[in-house]
Amino acid sequence: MNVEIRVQDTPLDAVAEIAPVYAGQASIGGVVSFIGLMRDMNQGDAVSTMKLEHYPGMTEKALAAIVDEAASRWDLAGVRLVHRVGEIRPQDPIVLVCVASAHRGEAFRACEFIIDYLKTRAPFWKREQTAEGKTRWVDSRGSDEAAAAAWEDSK
Amino acid sequence: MNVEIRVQDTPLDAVAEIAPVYAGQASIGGVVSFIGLMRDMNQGDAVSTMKLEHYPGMTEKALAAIVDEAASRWDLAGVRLVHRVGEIRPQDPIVLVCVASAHRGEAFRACEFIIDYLKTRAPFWKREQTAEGKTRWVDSRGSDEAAAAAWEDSK
Amino acid sequence: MIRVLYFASLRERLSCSDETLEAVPATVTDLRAQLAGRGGIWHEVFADGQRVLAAVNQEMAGAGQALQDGDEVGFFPPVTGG
Amino acid sequence: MIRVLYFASLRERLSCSDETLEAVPATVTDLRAQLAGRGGIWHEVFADGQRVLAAVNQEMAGAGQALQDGDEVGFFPPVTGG
Repeated sequence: MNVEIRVQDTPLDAVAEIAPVYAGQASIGGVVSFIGLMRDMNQGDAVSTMKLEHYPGMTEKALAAIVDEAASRWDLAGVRLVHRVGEIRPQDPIVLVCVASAHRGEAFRACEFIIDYLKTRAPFWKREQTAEGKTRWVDSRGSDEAAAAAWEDSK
Repeated sequence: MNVEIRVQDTPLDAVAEIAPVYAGQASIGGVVSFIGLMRDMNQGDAVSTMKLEHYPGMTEKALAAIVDEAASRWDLAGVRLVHRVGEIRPQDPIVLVCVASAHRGEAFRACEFIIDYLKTRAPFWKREQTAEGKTRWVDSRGSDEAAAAAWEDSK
Repeated sequence: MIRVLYFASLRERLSCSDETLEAVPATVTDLRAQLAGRGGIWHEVFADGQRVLAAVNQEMAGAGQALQDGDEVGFFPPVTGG
Repeated sequence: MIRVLYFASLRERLSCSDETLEAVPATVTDLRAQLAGRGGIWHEVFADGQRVLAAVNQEMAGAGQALQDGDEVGFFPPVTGG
Protein backbone atom coordinates (compact mmCIF):
# COMPACT_ATOMS: atom_id res chain seq x y z
CA MET A 1 0.00 0.00 0.00
CA ASN A 2 1.19 3.45 -1.01
CA VAL A 3 0.96 5.77 2.05
CA GLU A 4 1.86 9.43 2.43
CA ILE A 5 1.27 11.37 5.64
CA ARG A 6 2.26 15.01 6.10
CA VAL A 7 1.78 17.83 8.60
CA GLN A 8 2.54 21.20 7.06
CA ASP A 9 2.46 24.88 8.00
CA THR A 10 2.17 25.96 4.35
CA PRO A 11 -1.13 26.24 2.43
CA LEU A 12 -2.73 22.90 1.59
CA ASP A 13 -3.69 22.52 -2.08
CA ALA A 14 -6.15 19.77 -1.22
CA VAL A 15 -7.26 18.94 -4.74
CA ALA A 16 -3.67 18.56 -5.97
CA GLU A 17 -3.12 15.80 -3.38
CA ILE A 18 -5.73 13.46 -4.88
CA ALA A 19 -4.49 12.43 -8.34
CA PRO A 20 -1.10 11.14 -7.09
CA VAL A 21 -2.96 8.56 -4.97
CA TYR A 22 -4.31 6.75 -8.04
CA ALA A 23 -2.10 7.87 -10.94
CA GLY A 24 -0.46 4.99 -12.77
CA GLN A 25 -2.32 2.24 -10.92
CA ALA A 26 -4.84 0.53 -13.17
CA SER A 27 -6.04 -1.83 -10.43
CA ILE A 28 -7.67 1.05 -8.54
CA GLY A 29 -11.40 1.36 -9.18
CA GLY A 30 -12.52 3.86 -6.56
CA VAL A 31 -11.00 6.89 -4.85
CA VAL A 32 -12.77 8.62 -1.96
CA SER A 33 -11.52 11.96 -0.67
CA PHE A 34 -12.47 14.13 2.25
CA ILE A 35 -11.51 17.79 2.39
CA GLY A 36 -12.10 19.61 5.68
CA LEU A 37 -12.36 23.37 5.32
CA MET A 38 -12.30 26.22 7.83
CA ARG A 39 -15.75 27.77 8.16
CA ASP A 40 -16.35 31.46 8.88
CA MET A 41 -18.78 30.73 11.73
CA ASN A 42 -18.45 28.66 14.90
CA GLN A 43 -20.92 28.40 17.75
CA GLY A 44 -22.82 31.38 16.38
CA ASP A 45 -19.83 33.72 16.12
CA ALA A 46 -18.09 35.00 13.00
CA VAL A 47 -14.51 33.73 12.98
CA SER A 48 -11.76 35.66 11.19
CA THR A 49 -8.65 33.51 11.69
CA MET A 50 -7.60 30.30 13.37
CA LYS A 51 -4.32 28.91 14.62
CA LEU A 52 -3.73 25.17 14.56
CA GLU A 53 -1.28 23.87 17.14
CA HIS A 54 -0.05 20.27 17.36
CA TYR A 55 2.28 17.99 19.31
CA PRO A 56 5.24 17.45 16.95
CA GLY A 57 6.43 13.87 17.00
CA MET A 58 3.25 12.50 18.52
CA THR A 59 1.15 13.85 15.65
CA GLU A 60 3.00 11.85 13.03
CA LYS A 61 2.83 8.68 15.16
CA ALA A 62 -0.88 9.14 15.80
CA LEU A 63 -1.69 9.68 12.12
CA ALA A 64 0.38 6.66 11.08
CA ALA A 65 -1.39 4.52 13.68
CA ILE A 66 -4.81 5.61 12.38
CA VAL A 67 -3.86 4.80 8.78
CA ASP A 68 -2.42 1.44 9.87
CA GLU A 69 -5.65 0.61 11.65
CA ALA A 70 -7.65 1.51 8.52
CA ALA A 71 -5.38 -0.67 6.38
CA SER A 72 -5.89 -3.58 8.76
CA ARG A 73 -9.68 -3.27 8.47
CA TRP A 74 -10.03 -2.72 4.71
CA ASP A 75 -8.18 -3.68 1.53
CA LEU A 76 -6.60 -0.41 0.41
CA ALA A 77 -4.28 0.48 -2.46
CA GLY A 78 -3.26 3.95 -1.32
CA VAL A 79 -3.82 6.54 1.41
CA ARG A 80 -2.81 10.16 1.57
CA LEU A 81 -3.35 12.22 4.71
CA VAL A 82 -2.25 15.85 4.90
CA HIS A 83 -3.04 18.22 7.80
CA ARG A 84 -2.40 21.94 8.12
CA VAL A 85 -0.91 23.59 11.20
CA GLY A 86 -0.28 27.27 11.84
CA GLU A 87 -2.40 30.27 10.85
CA ILE A 88 -5.40 29.67 8.61
CA ARG A 89 -8.39 31.63 7.36
CA PRO A 90 -11.97 30.74 6.44
CA GLN A 91 -12.19 28.55 3.31
CA ASP A 92 -8.62 27.28 3.79
CA PRO A 93 -8.35 23.51 3.62
CA ILE A 94 -7.44 22.05 7.04
CA VAL A 95 -7.18 18.39 6.18
CA LEU A 96 -7.18 16.09 3.17
CA VAL A 97 -7.88 12.37 3.46
CA CYS A 98 -7.72 10.40 0.23
CA VAL A 99 -8.17 6.63 0.03
CA ALA A 100 -7.88 4.47 -3.09
CA SER A 101 -9.09 0.89 -3.33
CA ALA A 102 -10.12 -1.69 -5.90
CA HIS A 103 -13.71 -1.31 -4.62
CA ARG A 104 -15.60 1.80 -3.63
CA GLY A 105 -17.21 0.53 -0.43
CA GLU A 106 -13.85 -0.07 1.23
CA ALA A 107 -12.60 3.36 0.14
CA PHE A 108 -15.69 5.06 1.64
CA ARG A 109 -15.41 3.17 4.93
CA ALA A 110 -11.67 3.78 5.31
CA CYS A 111 -11.83 7.48 4.42
CA GLU A 112 -14.56 8.22 6.96
CA PHE A 113 -12.86 6.07 9.60
CA ILE A 114 -9.61 8.00 9.20
CA ILE A 115 -11.21 11.43 9.58
CA ASP A 116 -13.39 10.27 12.48
CA TYR A 117 -10.38 8.87 14.35
CA LEU A 118 -8.22 11.88 13.49
CA LYS A 119 -10.86 14.15 15.04
CA THR A 120 -10.60 12.42 18.42
CA ARG A 121 -7.09 10.88 18.50
CA ALA A 122 -4.61 13.10 16.69
CA PRO A 123 -3.07 15.88 18.83
CA PHE A 124 -4.22 19.02 17.02
CA TRP A 125 -5.85 21.98 18.74
CA LYS A 126 -7.62 24.94 17.17
CA ARG A 127 -7.56 28.44 18.60
CA GLU A 128 -9.86 30.81 16.79
CA GLN A 129 -10.10 34.56 16.71
CA THR A 130 -13.61 35.91 16.39
CA ALA A 131 -14.49 38.88 14.19
CA GLU A 132 -14.77 40.93 17.41
CA GLY A 133 -11.15 40.14 18.21
CA LYS A 134 -11.72 37.58 20.99
CA THR A 135 -9.36 34.60 21.04
CA ARG A 136 -10.61 31.21 22.24
CA TRP A 137 -9.72 27.54 22.09
CA VAL A 138 -12.24 25.51 20.14
CA ASP A 139 -14.16 22.99 22.24
CA SER A 140 -14.15 19.31 21.30
CA ARG A 141 -17.51 18.02 20.13
CA GLY A 142 -19.55 15.17 21.45
CA SER A 143 -20.61 14.31 17.90
CA ASP A 144 -16.97 13.60 17.03
CA GLU A 145 -16.58 11.32 20.04
CA ALA A 146 -19.73 9.48 19.02
CA ALA A 147 -18.55 9.06 15.42
CA ALA A 148 -15.24 7.55 16.55
CA ALA A 149 -16.93 5.32 19.13
CA ALA A 150 -19.24 3.89 16.46
CA TRP A 151 -16.20 2.44 14.65
CA GLU A 152 -15.13 0.71 17.87
CA ASP A 153 -18.49 -0.98 18.05
CA SER A 154 -18.30 -2.08 14.41
CA LYS A 155 -14.83 -3.56 14.79
CA MET B 1 -28.03 24.21 -3.18
CA ASN B 2 -25.52 24.54 -6.01
CA VAL B 3 -25.93 21.56 -8.40
CA GLU B 4 -24.11 20.70 -11.60
CA ILE B 5 -24.76 17.49 -13.55
CA ARG B 6 -23.01 16.65 -16.80
CA VAL B 7 -22.64 13.72 -19.19
CA GLN B 8 -19.67 14.15 -21.50
CA ASP B 9 -17.85 12.27 -24.25
CA THR B 10 -14.62 14.19 -23.63
CA PRO B 11 -11.98 13.24 -21.02
CA LEU B 12 -13.05 13.84 -17.41
CA ASP B 13 -10.52 15.82 -15.36
CA ALA B 14 -12.03 14.51 -12.13
CA VAL B 15 -9.84 16.44 -9.72
CA ALA B 16 -10.56 19.76 -11.46
CA GLU B 17 -14.29 19.27 -10.77
CA ILE B 18 -13.91 19.34 -6.98
CA ALA B 19 -12.73 22.83 -6.00
CA PRO B 20 -15.62 24.64 -7.78
CA VAL B 21 -18.07 22.82 -5.48
CA TYR B 22 -16.73 24.61 -2.38
CA ALA B 23 -14.85 27.66 -3.69
CA GLY B 24 -16.11 30.91 -2.23
CA GLN B 25 -18.50 29.34 0.28
CA ALA B 26 -17.22 29.76 3.82
CA SER B 27 -20.17 27.89 5.35
CA ILE B 28 -18.95 24.59 3.88
CA GLY B 29 -17.00 22.47 6.35
CA GLY B 30 -16.70 19.14 4.56
CA VAL B 31 -16.37 18.00 0.96
CA VAL B 32 -16.52 14.31 0.04
CA SER B 33 -15.62 13.16 -3.44
CA PHE B 34 -15.79 9.85 -5.21
CA ILE B 35 -13.82 9.19 -8.39
CA GLY B 36 -14.59 5.96 -10.26
CA LEU B 37 -11.79 4.81 -12.53
CA MET B 38 -11.59 2.22 -15.28
CA ARG B 39 -9.56 -0.78 -14.18
CA ASP B 40 -7.40 -2.87 -16.50
CA MET B 41 -8.90 -6.16 -15.30
CA ASN B 42 -12.49 -7.40 -15.11
CA GLN B 43 -13.68 -10.89 -14.20
CA GLY B 44 -10.13 -12.18 -14.54
CA ASP B 45 -9.49 -10.80 -18.02
CA ALA B 46 -7.20 -7.97 -19.06
CA VAL B 47 -9.29 -5.18 -20.57
CA SER B 48 -7.81 -2.79 -23.13
CA THR B 49 -10.66 -0.36 -23.89
CA MET B 50 -14.27 0.23 -22.94
CA LYS B 51 -17.18 2.00 -24.57
CA LEU B 52 -19.80 3.65 -22.40
CA GLU B 53 -23.25 3.94 -23.96
CA HIS B 54 -26.20 5.77 -22.40
CA TYR B 55 -29.83 6.73 -23.01
CA PRO B 56 -29.67 10.45 -23.87
CA GLY B 57 -32.48 12.36 -22.24
CA MET B 58 -33.26 9.70 -19.68
CA THR B 59 -29.71 9.82 -18.31
CA GLU B 60 -29.96 13.48 -17.35
CA LYS B 61 -33.38 12.95 -15.74
CA ALA B 62 -32.18 9.92 -13.81
CA LEU B 63 -29.09 11.70 -12.48
CA ALA B 64 -31.13 14.76 -11.48
CA ALA B 65 -33.63 12.54 -9.65
CA ILE B 66 -30.83 10.81 -7.73
CA VAL B 67 -29.31 14.14 -6.68
CA ASP B 68 -32.76 15.45 -5.68
CA GLU B 69 -33.33 12.38 -3.54
CA ALA B 70 -29.95 12.90 -1.82
CA ALA B 71 -30.78 16.56 -1.18
CA SER B 72 -34.09 15.55 0.39
CA ARG B 73 -32.35 13.16 2.80
CA TRP B 74 -29.37 15.31 3.84
CA ASP B 75 -28.55 18.99 4.25
CA LEU B 76 -26.23 19.71 1.33
CA ALA B 77 -24.57 22.91 0.10
CA GLY B 78 -23.40 21.66 -3.29
CA VAL B 79 -23.31 18.60 -5.53
CA ARG B 80 -21.40 17.97 -8.73
CA LEU B 81 -21.93 14.80 -10.75
CA VAL B 82 -20.07 14.21 -14.01
CA HIS B 83 -20.14 10.96 -16.01
CA ARG B 84 -18.14 9.93 -19.06
CA VAL B 85 -19.62 8.30 -22.14
CA GLY B 86 -17.84 7.09 -25.27
CA GLU B 87 -14.45 5.38 -25.57
CA ILE B 88 -12.30 5.12 -22.47
CA ARG B 89 -9.12 3.34 -21.42
CA PRO B 90 -7.81 1.89 -18.15
CA GLN B 91 -7.10 4.59 -15.52
CA ASP B 92 -9.52 7.03 -17.19
CA PRO B 93 -12.01 8.54 -14.74
CA ILE B 94 -15.54 7.31 -15.47
CA VAL B 95 -17.48 9.26 -12.86
CA LEU B 96 -16.99 12.07 -10.34
CA VAL B 97 -19.39 12.62 -7.46
CA CYS B 98 -18.60 15.57 -5.20
CA VAL B 99 -20.79 16.64 -2.27
CA ALA B 100 -20.25 19.65 -0.02
CA SER B 101 -21.99 20.19 3.30
CA ALA B 102 -21.62 22.08 6.53
CA HIS B 103 -20.93 18.73 8.26
CA ARG B 104 -18.87 15.80 7.08
CA GLY B 105 -21.25 12.99 8.00
CA GLU B 106 -23.95 14.29 5.66
CA ALA B 107 -21.43 14.71 2.84
CA PHE B 108 -20.19 11.12 3.27
CA ARG B 109 -23.72 9.68 3.32
CA ALA B 110 -24.91 11.67 0.31
CA CYS B 111 -21.83 10.97 -1.82
CA GLU B 112 -22.03 7.21 -1.30
CA PHE B 113 -25.81 7.25 -1.81
CA ILE B 114 -25.45 9.02 -5.16
CA ILE B 115 -22.86 6.60 -6.54
CA ASP B 116 -24.77 3.56 -5.22
CA TYR B 117 -28.00 4.74 -6.86
CA LEU B 118 -26.23 5.76 -10.07
CA LYS B 119 -24.82 2.23 -10.36
CA THR B 120 -28.28 0.69 -10.42
CA ARG B 121 -30.60 3.43 -11.72
CA ALA B 122 -28.83 5.58 -14.32
CA PRO B 123 -28.99 4.23 -17.90
CA PHE B 124 -25.32 3.68 -18.69
CA TRP B 125 -23.92 0.46 -20.16
CA LYS B 126 -20.30 -0.60 -20.49
CA ARG B 127 -18.98 -2.68 -23.35
CA GLU B 128 -15.39 -3.75 -22.88
CA GLN B 129 -12.77 -5.08 -25.24
CA THR B 130 -10.42 -7.62 -23.72
CA ALA B 131 -6.72 -7.69 -24.45
CA GLU B 132 -7.37 -10.72 -26.68
CA GLY B 133 -9.73 -8.62 -28.80
CA LYS B 134 -13.04 -10.03 -27.58
CA THR B 135 -15.88 -7.53 -27.13
CA ARG B 136 -18.46 -8.05 -24.37
CA TRP B 137 -21.10 -6.18 -22.43
CA VAL B 138 -20.25 -5.84 -18.76
CA ASP B 139 -22.63 -7.71 -16.45
CA SER B 140 -24.43 -5.87 -13.68
CA ARG B 141 -23.30 -6.85 -10.19
CA GLY B 142 -25.33 -8.17 -7.32
CA SER B 143 -23.16 -6.20 -4.92
CA ASP B 144 -24.33 -2.97 -6.56
CA GLU B 145 -27.98 -4.00 -6.23
CA ALA B 146 -27.39 -4.79 -2.56
CA ALA B 147 -25.70 -1.43 -1.92
CA ALA B 148 -28.61 0.48 -3.46
CA ALA B 149 -31.20 -1.66 -1.65
CA ALA B 150 -29.54 -0.90 1.70
CA TRP B 151 -30.36 2.79 1.24
CA GLU B 152 -34.02 1.89 0.67
CA ASP B 153 -34.06 0.11 4.00
CA SER B 154 -32.45 3.07 5.77
CA LYS B 155 -34.92 5.57 4.35
CA MET C 1 -48.53 5.65 -31.79
CA ILE C 2 -45.62 4.92 -29.46
CA ARG C 3 -41.84 5.08 -29.91
CA VAL C 4 -39.87 2.08 -28.71
CA LEU C 5 -36.11 2.27 -28.15
CA TYR C 6 -33.66 -0.57 -27.46
CA PHE C 7 -30.28 -0.05 -25.80
CA ALA C 8 -26.93 -1.75 -25.33
CA SER C 9 -26.93 -5.57 -25.57
CA LEU C 10 -30.68 -5.53 -26.36
CA ARG C 11 -30.14 -3.32 -29.39
CA GLU C 12 -27.45 -5.70 -30.59
CA ARG C 13 -29.39 -8.89 -29.95
CA LEU C 14 -32.53 -7.53 -31.63
CA SER C 15 -30.62 -5.76 -34.41
CA CYS C 16 -32.94 -2.83 -33.77
CA SER C 17 -32.30 0.53 -32.10
CA ASP C 18 -35.79 2.00 -32.34
CA GLU C 19 -39.15 1.64 -33.99
CA THR C 20 -42.59 3.23 -34.07
CA LEU C 21 -45.69 1.18 -33.30
CA GLU C 22 -49.03 2.48 -34.56
CA ALA C 23 -51.19 0.67 -32.02
CA VAL C 24 -50.80 1.64 -28.38
CA PRO C 25 -50.71 -1.36 -26.00
CA ALA C 26 -52.58 -0.76 -22.74
CA THR C 27 -49.55 -1.41 -20.52
CA VAL C 28 -45.83 -2.13 -20.62
CA THR C 29 -46.73 -5.75 -19.87
CA ASP C 30 -48.91 -5.89 -22.98
CA LEU C 31 -46.14 -4.34 -25.06
CA ARG C 32 -43.67 -6.95 -23.80
CA ALA C 33 -46.12 -9.73 -24.77
CA GLN C 34 -46.65 -8.22 -28.21
CA LEU C 35 -42.88 -8.03 -28.83
CA ALA C 36 -42.36 -11.59 -27.55
CA GLY C 37 -45.06 -12.69 -30.02
CA ARG C 38 -42.73 -11.85 -32.90
CA GLY C 39 -40.93 -15.09 -32.09
CA GLY C 40 -37.24 -15.92 -32.49
CA ILE C 41 -34.86 -13.62 -30.65
CA TRP C 42 -37.80 -11.35 -29.70
CA HIS C 43 -39.43 -14.20 -27.85
CA GLU C 44 -36.15 -15.07 -26.20
CA VAL C 45 -35.67 -11.51 -24.97
CA PHE C 46 -39.20 -10.61 -23.91
CA ALA C 47 -40.94 -13.85 -22.95
CA ASP C 48 -38.84 -14.06 -19.81
CA GLY C 49 -38.59 -10.33 -19.30
CA GLN C 50 -37.16 -10.14 -15.82
CA ARG C 51 -33.73 -8.89 -16.88
CA VAL C 52 -35.12 -6.41 -19.37
CA LEU C 53 -35.85 -3.07 -17.71
CA ALA C 54 -38.33 -0.59 -19.11
CA ALA C 55 -38.60 3.19 -18.97
CA VAL C 56 -41.67 5.15 -20.03
CA ASN C 57 -40.98 8.71 -21.12
CA GLN C 58 -37.45 8.34 -19.79
CA GLU C 59 -38.40 7.29 -16.28
CA MET C 60 -38.05 3.79 -14.85
CA ALA C 61 -41.37 1.97 -15.24
CA GLY C 62 -42.98 -0.95 -13.50
CA ALA C 63 -44.15 -3.83 -15.68
CA GLY C 64 -47.81 -2.94 -15.38
CA GLN C 65 -47.47 0.76 -16.15
CA ALA C 66 -50.16 2.11 -18.50
CA LEU C 67 -49.19 3.50 -21.91
CA GLN C 68 -50.67 6.43 -23.78
CA ASP C 69 -50.48 7.72 -27.31
CA GLY C 70 -47.17 9.51 -27.90
CA ASP C 71 -45.26 7.70 -25.15
CA GLU C 72 -41.60 6.80 -25.51
CA VAL C 73 -40.75 3.35 -24.16
CA GLY C 74 -37.12 2.31 -23.65
CA PHE C 75 -36.03 -1.29 -23.06
CA PHE C 76 -32.58 -2.10 -21.77
CA PRO C 77 -30.54 -4.53 -19.70
CA PRO C 78 -29.56 -3.79 -16.07
CA VAL C 79 -27.35 -0.71 -16.03
CA THR C 80 -23.58 -0.84 -15.51
CA GLY C 81 -22.40 2.76 -15.26
CA GLY C 82 -20.34 4.45 -12.61
CA MET D 1 14.05 12.08 35.23
CA ILE D 2 11.00 12.63 33.04
CA ARG D 3 10.06 15.36 30.57
CA VAL D 4 6.57 16.80 30.92
CA LEU D 5 4.98 18.83 28.10
CA TYR D 6 1.78 20.90 28.19
CA PHE D 7 -0.20 21.82 25.08
CA ALA D 8 -2.83 24.25 23.87
CA SER D 9 -5.18 25.66 26.54
CA LEU D 10 -3.29 23.72 29.24
CA ARG D 11 0.00 25.42 28.34
CA GLU D 12 -1.74 28.78 28.55
CA ARG D 13 -3.57 28.12 31.81
CA LEU D 14 -0.45 26.75 33.49
CA SER D 15 1.88 29.32 31.89
CA CYS D 16 4.21 26.41 31.25
CA SER D 17 5.07 24.60 28.02
CA ASP D 18 7.45 21.98 29.41
CA GLU D 19 9.54 21.02 32.39
CA THR D 20 11.88 18.31 33.63
CA LEU D 21 11.12 16.40 36.84
CA GLU D 22 14.01 14.66 38.57
CA ALA D 23 11.90 12.12 40.46
CA VAL D 24 9.97 9.57 38.38
CA PRO D 25 6.42 8.98 39.62
CA ALA D 26 5.31 5.35 39.42
CA THR D 27 2.32 6.03 37.17
CA VAL D 28 0.57 8.78 35.22
CA THR D 29 -1.98 8.87 38.03
CA ASP D 30 0.77 9.59 40.54
CA LEU D 31 2.19 12.31 38.30
CA ARG D 32 -1.25 13.94 38.06
CA ALA D 33 -1.57 13.89 41.85
CA GLN D 34 1.88 15.38 42.26
CA LEU D 35 1.08 18.22 39.84
CA ALA D 36 -2.29 18.85 41.51
CA GLY D 37 -0.44 19.11 44.81
CA ARG D 38 1.20 22.33 43.61
CA GLY D 39 -2.13 24.01 44.35
CA GLY D 40 -3.75 26.97 42.60
CA ILE D 41 -4.28 26.56 38.86
CA TRP D 42 -2.37 23.23 38.99
CA HIS D 43 -4.89 21.83 41.41
CA GLU D 44 -7.73 23.14 39.30
CA VAL D 45 -6.36 21.46 36.16
CA PHE D 46 -5.19 18.13 37.59
CA ALA D 47 -7.32 17.38 40.63
CA ASP D 48 -10.29 16.67 38.39
CA GLY D 49 -8.28 15.29 35.54
CA GLN D 50 -10.96 13.80 33.36
CA ARG D 51 -10.69 16.38 30.58
CA VAL D 52 -6.90 16.35 30.59
CA LEU D 53 -5.55 13.65 28.29
CA ALA D 54 -2.10 12.16 28.69
CA ALA D 55 0.39 10.65 26.26
CA VAL D 56 3.48 8.71 27.30
CA ASN D 57 6.30 8.73 24.77
CA GLN D 58 3.93 10.27 22.25
CA GLU D 59 1.25 7.61 22.49
CA MET D 60 -2.13 8.01 24.18
CA ALA D 61 -1.89 6.69 27.74
CA GLY D 62 -4.39 5.41 30.26
CA ALA D 63 -4.40 7.07 33.69
CA GLY D 64 -2.70 4.17 35.40
CA GLN D 65 0.11 3.71 32.90
CA ALA D 66 3.52 3.11 34.52
CA LEU D 67 6.35 5.61 34.02
CA GLN D 68 10.04 4.97 33.63
CA ASP D 69 13.15 7.07 33.72
CA GLY D 70 13.54 9.04 30.48
CA ASP D 71 9.85 9.01 29.57
CA GLU D 72 8.19 11.95 27.87
CA VAL D 73 4.70 12.73 29.20
CA GLY D 74 2.39 15.09 27.35
CA PHE D 75 -0.75 16.59 28.88
CA PHE D 76 -3.39 18.23 26.73
CA PRO D 77 -7.11 18.95 26.37
CA PRO D 78 -9.35 16.88 24.07
CA VAL D 79 -8.13 17.29 20.51
CA THR D 80 -9.90 19.46 17.93
CA GLY D 81 -8.13 18.90 14.61
CA GLY D 82 -9.50 17.90 11.24
